[in-house]
Order: sequence, then C-alpha cells, then structure tokens
Amino acid sequence: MLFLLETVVSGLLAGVMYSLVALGFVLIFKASGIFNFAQGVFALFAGLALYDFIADDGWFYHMFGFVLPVWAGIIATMGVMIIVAWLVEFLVLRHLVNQEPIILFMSTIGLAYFLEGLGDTLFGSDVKPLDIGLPHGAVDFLLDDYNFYVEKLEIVAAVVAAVLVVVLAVFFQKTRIGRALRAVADDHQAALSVGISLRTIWVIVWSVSGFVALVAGIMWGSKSGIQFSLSLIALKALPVLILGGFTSVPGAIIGGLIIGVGEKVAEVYAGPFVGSAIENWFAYMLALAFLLFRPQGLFGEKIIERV
Amino acid sequence: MRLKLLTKVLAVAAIAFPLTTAVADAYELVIPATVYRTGPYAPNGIPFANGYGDYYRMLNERDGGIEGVKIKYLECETAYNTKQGVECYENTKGEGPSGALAYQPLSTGITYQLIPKASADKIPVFSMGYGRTSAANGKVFPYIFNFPATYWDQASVFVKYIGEKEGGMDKLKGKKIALVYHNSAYGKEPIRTLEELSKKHGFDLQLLAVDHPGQEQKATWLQVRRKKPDWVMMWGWGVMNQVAIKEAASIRFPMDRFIGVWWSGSENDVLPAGEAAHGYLSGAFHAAGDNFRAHDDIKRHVYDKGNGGGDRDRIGEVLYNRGLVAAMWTAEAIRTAMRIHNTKEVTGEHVRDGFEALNVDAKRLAVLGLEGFTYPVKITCENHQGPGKVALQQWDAKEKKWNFASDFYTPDADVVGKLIAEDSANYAAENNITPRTCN
Amino acid sequence: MFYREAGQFKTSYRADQGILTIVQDRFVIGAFAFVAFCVVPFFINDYWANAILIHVLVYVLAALGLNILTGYCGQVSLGTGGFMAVGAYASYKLITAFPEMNFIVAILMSGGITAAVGVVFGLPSLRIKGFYLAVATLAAQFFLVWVFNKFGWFFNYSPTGMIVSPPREVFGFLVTGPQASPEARYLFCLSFVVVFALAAKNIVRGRVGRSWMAIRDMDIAAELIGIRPLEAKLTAFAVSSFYIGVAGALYFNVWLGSAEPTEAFDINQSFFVLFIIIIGGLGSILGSFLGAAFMVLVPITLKTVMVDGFGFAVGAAKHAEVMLLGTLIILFLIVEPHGLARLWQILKEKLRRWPFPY
Amino acid sequence: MAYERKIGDTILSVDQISLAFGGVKALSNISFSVNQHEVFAIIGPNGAGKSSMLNCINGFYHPQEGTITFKGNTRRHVRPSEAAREGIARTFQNIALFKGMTTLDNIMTGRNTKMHKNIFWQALRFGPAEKEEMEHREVVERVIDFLEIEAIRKTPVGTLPYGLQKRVELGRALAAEPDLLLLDEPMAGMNLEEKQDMCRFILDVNDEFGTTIVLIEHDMGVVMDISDRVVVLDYGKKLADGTPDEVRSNQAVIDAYLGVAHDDAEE
Repeated sequence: MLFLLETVVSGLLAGVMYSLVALGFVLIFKASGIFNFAQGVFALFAGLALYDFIADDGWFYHMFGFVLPVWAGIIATMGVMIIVAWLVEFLVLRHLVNQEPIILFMSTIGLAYFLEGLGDTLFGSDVKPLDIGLPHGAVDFLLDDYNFYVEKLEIVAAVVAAVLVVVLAVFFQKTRIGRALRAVADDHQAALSVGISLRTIWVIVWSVSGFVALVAGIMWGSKSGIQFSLSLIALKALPVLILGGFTSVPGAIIGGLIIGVGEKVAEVYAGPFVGSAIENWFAYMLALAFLLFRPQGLFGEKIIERV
Repeated sequence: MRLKLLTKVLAVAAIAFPLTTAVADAYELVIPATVYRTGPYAPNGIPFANGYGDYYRMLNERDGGIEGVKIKYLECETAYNTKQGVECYENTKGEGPSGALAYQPLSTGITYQLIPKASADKIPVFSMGYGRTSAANGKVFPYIFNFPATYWDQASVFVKYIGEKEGGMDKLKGKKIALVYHNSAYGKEPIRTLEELSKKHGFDLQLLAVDHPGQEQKATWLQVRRKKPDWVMMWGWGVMNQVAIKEAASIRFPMDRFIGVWWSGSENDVLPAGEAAHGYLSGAFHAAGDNFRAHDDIKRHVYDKGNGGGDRDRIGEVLYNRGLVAAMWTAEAIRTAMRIHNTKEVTGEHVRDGFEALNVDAKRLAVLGLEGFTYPVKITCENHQGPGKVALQQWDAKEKKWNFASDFYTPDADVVGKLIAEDSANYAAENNITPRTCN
Repeated sequence: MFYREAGQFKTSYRADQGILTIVQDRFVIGAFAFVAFCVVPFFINDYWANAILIHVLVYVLAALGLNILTGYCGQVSLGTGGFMAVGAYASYKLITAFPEMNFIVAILMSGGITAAVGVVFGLPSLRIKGFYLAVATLAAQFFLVWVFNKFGWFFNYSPTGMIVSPPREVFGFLVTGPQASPEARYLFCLSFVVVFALAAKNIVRGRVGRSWMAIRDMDIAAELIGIRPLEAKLTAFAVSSFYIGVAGALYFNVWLGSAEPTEAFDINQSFFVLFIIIIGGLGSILGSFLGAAFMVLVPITLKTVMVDGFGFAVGAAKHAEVMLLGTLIILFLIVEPHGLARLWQILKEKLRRWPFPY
Repeated sequence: MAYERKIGDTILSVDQISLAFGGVKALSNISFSVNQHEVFAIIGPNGAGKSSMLNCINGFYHPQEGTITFKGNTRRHVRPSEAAREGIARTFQNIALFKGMTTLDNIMTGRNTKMHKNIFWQALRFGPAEKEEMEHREVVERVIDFLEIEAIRKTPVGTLPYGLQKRVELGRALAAEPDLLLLDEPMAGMNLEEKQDMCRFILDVNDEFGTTIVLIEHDMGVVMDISDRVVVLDYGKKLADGTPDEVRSNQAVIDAYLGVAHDDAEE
C-alpha cells in the first residue's frame, strides 16, 4: 500500500517534469496557433547557454576570464532566449503569416535542425554536468523512517512549476501585455484591429516559452547533464499535450499529472505481466482514450462545427 | 582548452582543417571509420573516434604508417544512424587502390547491416566487443571479428564476479539479479545468456527495459526498490547511463553492487552523479589512464603538432583508450597480413587473413608501448572472439579515475559456446550459408 | 516558345483527363523513364544503388503512401515508422515461414497486412482531428515498435531482436541479400515505385481520390453531399498503409537487409517521411518524388561538398549540414509553402509564356 | 410568373420538429410539407431557424422531436451522407466548396454517390473505371454547359469570384441529380444581374429536371416571384405558410417583418 502511494507520488512528480516541457508548447500554440516542434531544442539550447555562462570551460570564461554566478547566468540566458525569440520572429514567422498550421509546424522543424546544429557547433557535444546547487537525492527522513522514497530535485521542480504557473497566470490576467496576449489568442484579426502589434506579441510569447524551456532545461539537465538527448524530452510532452489540450495552461499541468501517474502505475504494476517498457506507448494510449471522449483534449476549447 | 576554443572558432568560421593529407601516387592503407560525433550518443562517440584516429595518426607520424606504408584514415559521420552508415560504407569501401581494409562500424545496427555486405565485398569487419555475438563463429562469419570478448562473455563474467563476492557460485541460488537494459538489439544481447546462467546457478533474473533515450527511468528504479534485487547489471548507452547511476544513487542502491557493461563505464557516465557514483563497477578489457608509452607518443607526435582529434587533457579516458586499443589491433592485423602474404600492398582479403593469424601477446604489447594495457589476444580461423576475458573496473569519485577491481575472468565457455553455435547455425540456415572448414 | 499547348486539341474527355496532356510533358517524362529503366542500370554501382537511388525510391513509395493520407485526405499521421515496421516484419515472417513463396507476392501481402493494421489505427480519426490526430497516431508508432521489439515470434526468436533478410530471387535474379546485384535491386524497386505511382495517380483523379480531397477540404460539406466519412477515411488509411507497408518491406529486404525496430523504424522515420511530403508538396504525386530526392540528396551533397570538397572535420561538417538543412527548409517554406511540386508548376507556367513577360 | 407545371404529391413532409441547443430552442413544433416539382421558400428574419430547418432535413442536425418523411421514408435521425444518397442535395449559406480542387472536380464529387467501380479498378483506371468516369463526365459537362461555366472548368475554385463560386456550388448539387434541392441563400451578396442569372438557373432546374426546390432567401422580391409556396419562420416558430399572396397578406408576417414589438413571454 505504501509502495503504491510511493509510485503515485513519483508519478505525480514525473508528471510535473513533463508539464514543464508541455507548458512551452501550450504558450506558443495558444498565442500563434503554431505547434512548436523546436521546444525541446529550446530547452537544450537554453541549458547549453546557461552552462556556458556559469562554467569555467565555456566561451564566456574564455572571453572575459570569469564566470557568472548562477542567478546572473540565468538572467543572461534569458537574454539569449529573447534574442532567439526575436530572430525567430524576424527571420521566420514574419514571412509565414497566415500559412496553414502544418507549414508553420514544418518551419519549426527547420528551426529545430538549425538550433541543434548551432548548439553543437558553439558549445560542443560533450555531456555537461549542470550543478546550480539544486538539492538532489532522496528525502532522507522519509526514506530512513518510513522507507518512502521521494526525490528532492523533483520536489523542487514541483515547487518551481507551481510558481511558474502562478507567475504566468498573473502575467496573463493582470498585465497589459497579458491581456493583449489573450486577445491575440482569441482572434488575431480582431486583436490587430484594436491596435495590438502581432509581431511584438509573438516575440514576447516566444521569449516566455524560451523562459519555460530554460526552466525545463535546468530541471532535466540537473538530472542527466546537459546533452543532446535533452532535446528529445519533447516526446514526453506530446501525450500530455493531447490529453490536456493544446491551448490550456491548467491542461498542461493536469495532463502531466495524469500521464505521470498513469504510466508509472502501469509500468510498475502491469509492466511485468505484459513485458516491460510499456510506459511510452501507454502514455499515448491513455491520452488517446481520453481523446475519444473529448476530441479537443481535457481542457481544450470545444470545437464547434457549422455550415 | 585553448585548442578546443580554436577548433570551435575554426568550425564557426567554416575553415576547418584537413584531417588527412592525401598523397596521390603512393599505395595507402585505407581504414575508414563510421564514427558518430553528433546526435544523442555523441558524448560516447567522440572520445572513441578520437582515440581510434589518434593512434593511426601517431603511426603515420612516428613510423610512417604500418611497415612504412602510410595509413589513410577516413572518418565518416553516421550520428549512430544505420541509414547514414549505409552511405558511409558505400562511399568509403572502394577508396584508393587498396579499398577499405577493415571497418569499425561502431553501432549494433550498422554492424548487422555490414555483416552480409562486407562479407560479400571481402572486407573484414572488426566489431570489437559489440555487434552480433555469434559472429564469434569464424566458420559461418569468415569476415567478422568481435574479439577480445563479447557481451555474452561479459554477462557470464559478471555472474562469476557476483558469485565470488557472494562467497561461491553455489551461493547464487535464490539471489536476485536485475538487468536494466537499453530496449534495443544491443541491450537485449545478454538476456539469453543470463537466462541460461540463471537456470544453471539458480538465481532469480529480473528484466527491466528502458526505452531510448532513457531520460526518464522513475518506473525502472521504483521496480528495483520494490523487488529489492541483490545486484543490478546494466546494459545502458548514452544519457541512460547518467540517469541510471543518478537514480540508483538516489534510492541508495549500493554502488558496489551495480555493474555496468563496458559501454556504461566511462567518465561521462559517472561524472554527472558526482560523489554518489563512488564505487560503481563496470566491465573492461583494457586499462584506463594515459600512463602508457603509446599515449606519450600520441601526445608528442600528434598533439604537439596540433593534429589531435580532441582535447589533450582527455587522452586516456576509458572510451578514448577503447578507440586506441581497437586501432592497435587493427594495425597489428594489417601488419600480420603484410607478413603472411609478403606484400605491402594488402587488400581486404589479406587483412582478413591477418586478423585470423593475429597474435598480440604480452611481448608484442610491450613493444607497442602498451604493456599491461590489455591481455594477450590470439585469433584463429574458427574463433573470432578471442579469449573473451573481462575484468571489472571501479570508479573512484574522489580521484576521478577508474581502477581495476578484479583480475581478468574467463567466461563460462559451456553456456556461451552453446549459444554461439546455436545462433550461428540459425543464421547459416536462414541465409543458405555452408560453414567453411578451418584447417 | 518551345513549351506550349497551343495547337494541341483534345477531342475526347478521355484525352482531356489524361495525366500528361501536353506533348512536351509526355516527351520529358518518357525520356526520364527511358533513362531510369534503360540507361541507369548500365552505369549503376553499389554506391549509387545503396546510398542514393534505392534510398530515394523506398522513400518515394513511403511518401506516396503518407501523401495519400495526409496530402489528399488531410489526416496528419506520425505513425509511418510503425507502419513501415509492420510491412517489414510481415514480409520477414512470410518469407522465412514460406521460403518458396514468390517474393513479389510476399511483398504485396505484407502491404495487405499493413493495410489491415492501418485501418484499425485509423478508427480514432473519425472523432479526432488535426494535430490531436497526429499525436494520437504516435500511439500506433510507439505501440507497434514495442510489439516488434517485445515478442520473439516476430523476429524468429533471434537473441537480439534483429531481423536479417534472407536471399530471394525474382525472375531468376537475386534481389535481396548481399549477393544481389545493384542493378537488379534498383530495377526491382523502380518497377514497384513506377507501378504504384501510376496507381496512386489513377486513384487520386478518380472517384475515391475526389472523396478524399473533399474530406480534406471540408469534411462537413463532403458528408452533406453523400460522401461517407468513415468509408473515405478508412480507405485512405488502408491504401496509405498498404503503400507504406510495401515501402517498409522494400526498405528492410532490398535496401537495408537487416533491421531492428527501435532504430530502423523509430519516430524519426515518421517525421522524415512527413518532411518529405511537406517539402515536396502535399497532395501531389510528383511532390513525393521531388521531396524524397530533396531530403535524401541534400544532406549527402552537403556532406560531400564540405568533407570531400573543403576538407571539413566530419563532426563540424555534420553540424553545419544540419544547420544548412534547417535553413533550407525554412527558406523553401517562405519562398513556396506548397512545396517543390508547386515550384515546378510555376516554372512550367513561366515556361509556357516565355519569352513573353505575361 | 411561374410556368404551368404539374405539381405532384407530397415529397417531403416535416412533422412537429423541435430542435434545441442546450437551453436555446432553435425550432419548435414546425410542420409543413413540400410537393413534388414545387419551388418552396422558407423565409424569416435572422435567427428564425431557417438554416437549422435545412440542416434537420438533410441530417446535419438531429431534432429532439418530430419526424421528417422523405419519399415515403419516415425518420428523425439520418446521417447526412445517407440523406444525400436518398436524393437530397444542398448548397450552403457560406460557400462550402472544396477549395483545393478545380471546378470540374468539385462538380464531379456530386456524382460520387452514383459511381460504383471499386478502388482496384480505379487504380488500374484503364477499362471499366475509365468508362464509368467518362459517362459521369458527360453528365457533369451538361451541368457545366447549363450553368455557363465552361471557361473555369480547370480553375481551382479557391481563386474564383464569389458569384461564380455560388454557381459552382449549385453545379455540384445539380450533378447529384437530386429529387430535392435545398438552397441556403443562393443569392446572398449578389448584384442584380447575378441574381437574375441565379433565378433563371433555379427556375430552369425546376423546369427542365423537375427537381423540387426548397430555398431560403432574404430578397422578398425574388421569393415572391419564383416560389410556389412559402413558409415563414420567426424565432423558431412557424408564423404562416401558403402561396406568396396568402403569406403577403398575413398579419403575423407583416408584424414580424415590420418589426412590431414581440411578446417575449411567448418565447
């Protein structure tokens, strides 16, 4: 019984990690209808940039002879991500306004390729151990006294995710830019007609999702080191997205939790009977099952058909 | 470090330097390498490729090649992807008058791909310790070599080691051993052997697959917590290794009861886990470190001239040395081929004969500047896997270095030999191959 | 000047609905076919066959399949890799279980089996649309790969799960296995691709194709004029999977010769084929050819130029290649979002008017 | 102005139809019947439920209550594709053409339900499938001739002007050789000349092919001119039905159109 609880808790925490990635997708999809395939590569790129600012074998150190403290590194990386967002808008999106979704999707794949190559060229392909002082390992007293295992890093991730969602919610609901963002998400044309600059909004949205990617990159990178595989975490976010709906921030969180718990419980309890490593497809099947009842995802906007 | 920076600048400015200096008229020994310096497994591929290439470059600089014939070392990037491997193979196999002399495919997929093709083209494939294990049977696979030891040897050695630590093979009965494996052809290699061994010794085998890429292993380690195995073995690759070692540390699984295959035992794999990885074990058939004469020669003849493949301070890493030892054996096979065929203009077929007559004993190792680096290897026409000996190395997190934790064990020949005979017979039957006779 | 239709009159609806209605087009395509069938086999070598031509042909076939589903019927699928795996494993089981079976029959049967599997995984498309469907087809991708990796029956219990294609003959010529000559394997693939491309062209310009396009352009209106969505979508899934299954069987047997599910049929395979049809042109048979050629040839060309031409280090060259490929993709989308096929059409329009400006 | 035509028996009868979306009642207790060979108009102010009525007839909406009898088959729920196969064709208020296809292909889709060669014959094309295709092409060409759109045969419809798109849409519906043709605002957004053309086409269809027509139209002049009978809806309820003259003089209709204050409690 205790072990089931442990599995569920682990699943919830793993789900939070998925949600961190899914959030970035949702933000961009909501504001511009683009399914941003490059989100995983964004996380990798942000992680690489951060590592470069704070480690003693990066460009930054070689050029200036000192490394930045972690907080400054994060701010500097944010600057990099804003530049990336601006370049994406300036060089890509601007020229593809009003194209079909699949074309935009394809352009983000081109973007992913480009950033992948760029990241490798600039920063090299080695594993870069990222240690920004986040705690890791089991929560000691739980493991010692109750034989109950919870990972510290993931608790941190959960707290960060919660803060992130609150910050995003405040940003969307309370600020002028947030209102403009919501207006754009509802209706591009109408937003344009009341004088909202679509381009500015896109740069902001891509910057925000660059920030989310940075957070995801830090969390996942603390676990495995910053390396190319970080870009593949996008695949873990896809079932979360379809379950929660492409356009819903709460959906990304709840979807992540459902997928996390579902796949862990399935793997641990059903896995041994049907052969292990079922969690990957199980996550998708679970999402698919939900979709059959709600084709727009759990929290997605209802699709209304008219003629 | 400065050099690395320089390389970066060069790459960015798109003015990279030529790796090989082609001499048009002279006969050259073409040795292609299907390396992977990009993609998800690049962190493992780069040091191997550097070691492999540096050794040939050193031979060229120091000895003018092998027996005075220059080596033309050709890298081709595959990103660990079979399809790109096909292009690389076809692109390089006809290079120069000699044609390709030996392939080091460096991925299970590409190895399987090359087994029939290279055999038809009469080019030896040296899949050193990886690829198709049953290729050890030289009668069915005349062009494939997988010495010095296979995954199956290794699995049986790990069981031996565990038996020894538990106080005798009879103590294995009832013990629980878990195998955490990369859910691919590579990771599934040891399963059959371990199943046979678990029948023989009566231990309880638990199989835990991890899907590519392996960034998320919560469920796997929850099951380890639930089933409480006494020992965990790992056939991991890439990011899976780093995450597994971290997860194992988090659930406080004792590191000295956690054994990785030799692809799960490099500096890359243990460093992200920091102190927690102290005591972690892995298989090995050669030493780590750069305190051998061959390394000094590489530094002097290659790096001092600015021709090195990678960073000078990463010479001697486990995977670097693995590339180096692969190059050494390949070069020795070519040398042997020159001797037995009495020609300097060897072809792939000659080199195959060279491999089959390869005998790198302790004396030869000393001559090569690799005394004690690995164990003596002797290959014959029937036996392409060599002695199959494996040792365990242990990570010292404080010193940040690998040390041998055991002697070289010999594998369980009964079990492994039977499986090899069975699998190679299947292959021969499916592909209408009549095993040749060796004499 | 030379390329124009003036003076070419059609006197029957049949002539009007031909594939190539302009004499010059017929001439060019005829010349292409002649070169492909009668000239190339005399000059082909292992490199051209394995690295380029068969590689392209296999992907043309897979792209035709996906184009039927995505380009013509509008159902985005990311399960291509999984369906190719079905074709590959079905053919492997068939030819190892029945060694006497005609190889062509075995390949067609593999396509049939894949079609059946495709229909099952196509069922959700009745309720789920757009990107939701795309991601839902990933369930098929991951599930199928898992199945082929897990159950020993599919790979004849080989210890690693790797399958190796045994040598098989067609009309007395070996087409699989290491001894098969490059020309035999090339012609075998080429024949499949030509026949299947013609069939696809015929299907898409007939009743079935029109009902697919109707579903794609406006599914509600299509239903209101009497097209049954269930029937149209499932036929699209079936035909598409049939093509992809055959492509998978050729991919494994004729091109690679060996395969393991987790690498040869992984998710990247699905994406790769999707890229081909988007770059080539959604809803265009010609686009499948152009797209496959682009996606296969551009990286190889870039690599050859950078490594052999300029002597780049291979790692740096690969990084530059990936960056350039990404840039090219974006550039092409900006210049012509409807793909290479549309670019070709525009070129023909220009040619028609040349040398007059309009 | 109508021709002397033989109006036949009832082809469609709508009986006590009620349709609600959530709490909103779109139609309540609507009944009327349409006779063979008739031009029948549904009129009413915006939001009266006219399009909903058409959607019920061809199965796109499923009414909660009531039945629809078409050619003697009584049903409440039918799939739109089945309704089309029974002989109901329609055009849409907002044009619903297949934008990626040419005019010819669009109109050919109208013949889809009448083509039967299976996919294998089609893949081969040569032979029976081609013969079938040519037969249907001839029918379609007659429709094209009839609507005078020969010049845009091979043009993708997405690029055509509005008026022509409407015509192509009518062509697609006609190609199905329906027994009952539902036209949802066929003349919306047209200028006078285009309207005249459209009227001519509608009357010709009715006359030459004997097709029964149910149409929704806002232009009262047109409606009163071409239809045999009219039903008036307002807020989901039937106000009146009868000949144009009868309807014109009906007090409730006049009130609705002239904007006499509604008794909201009636809702």
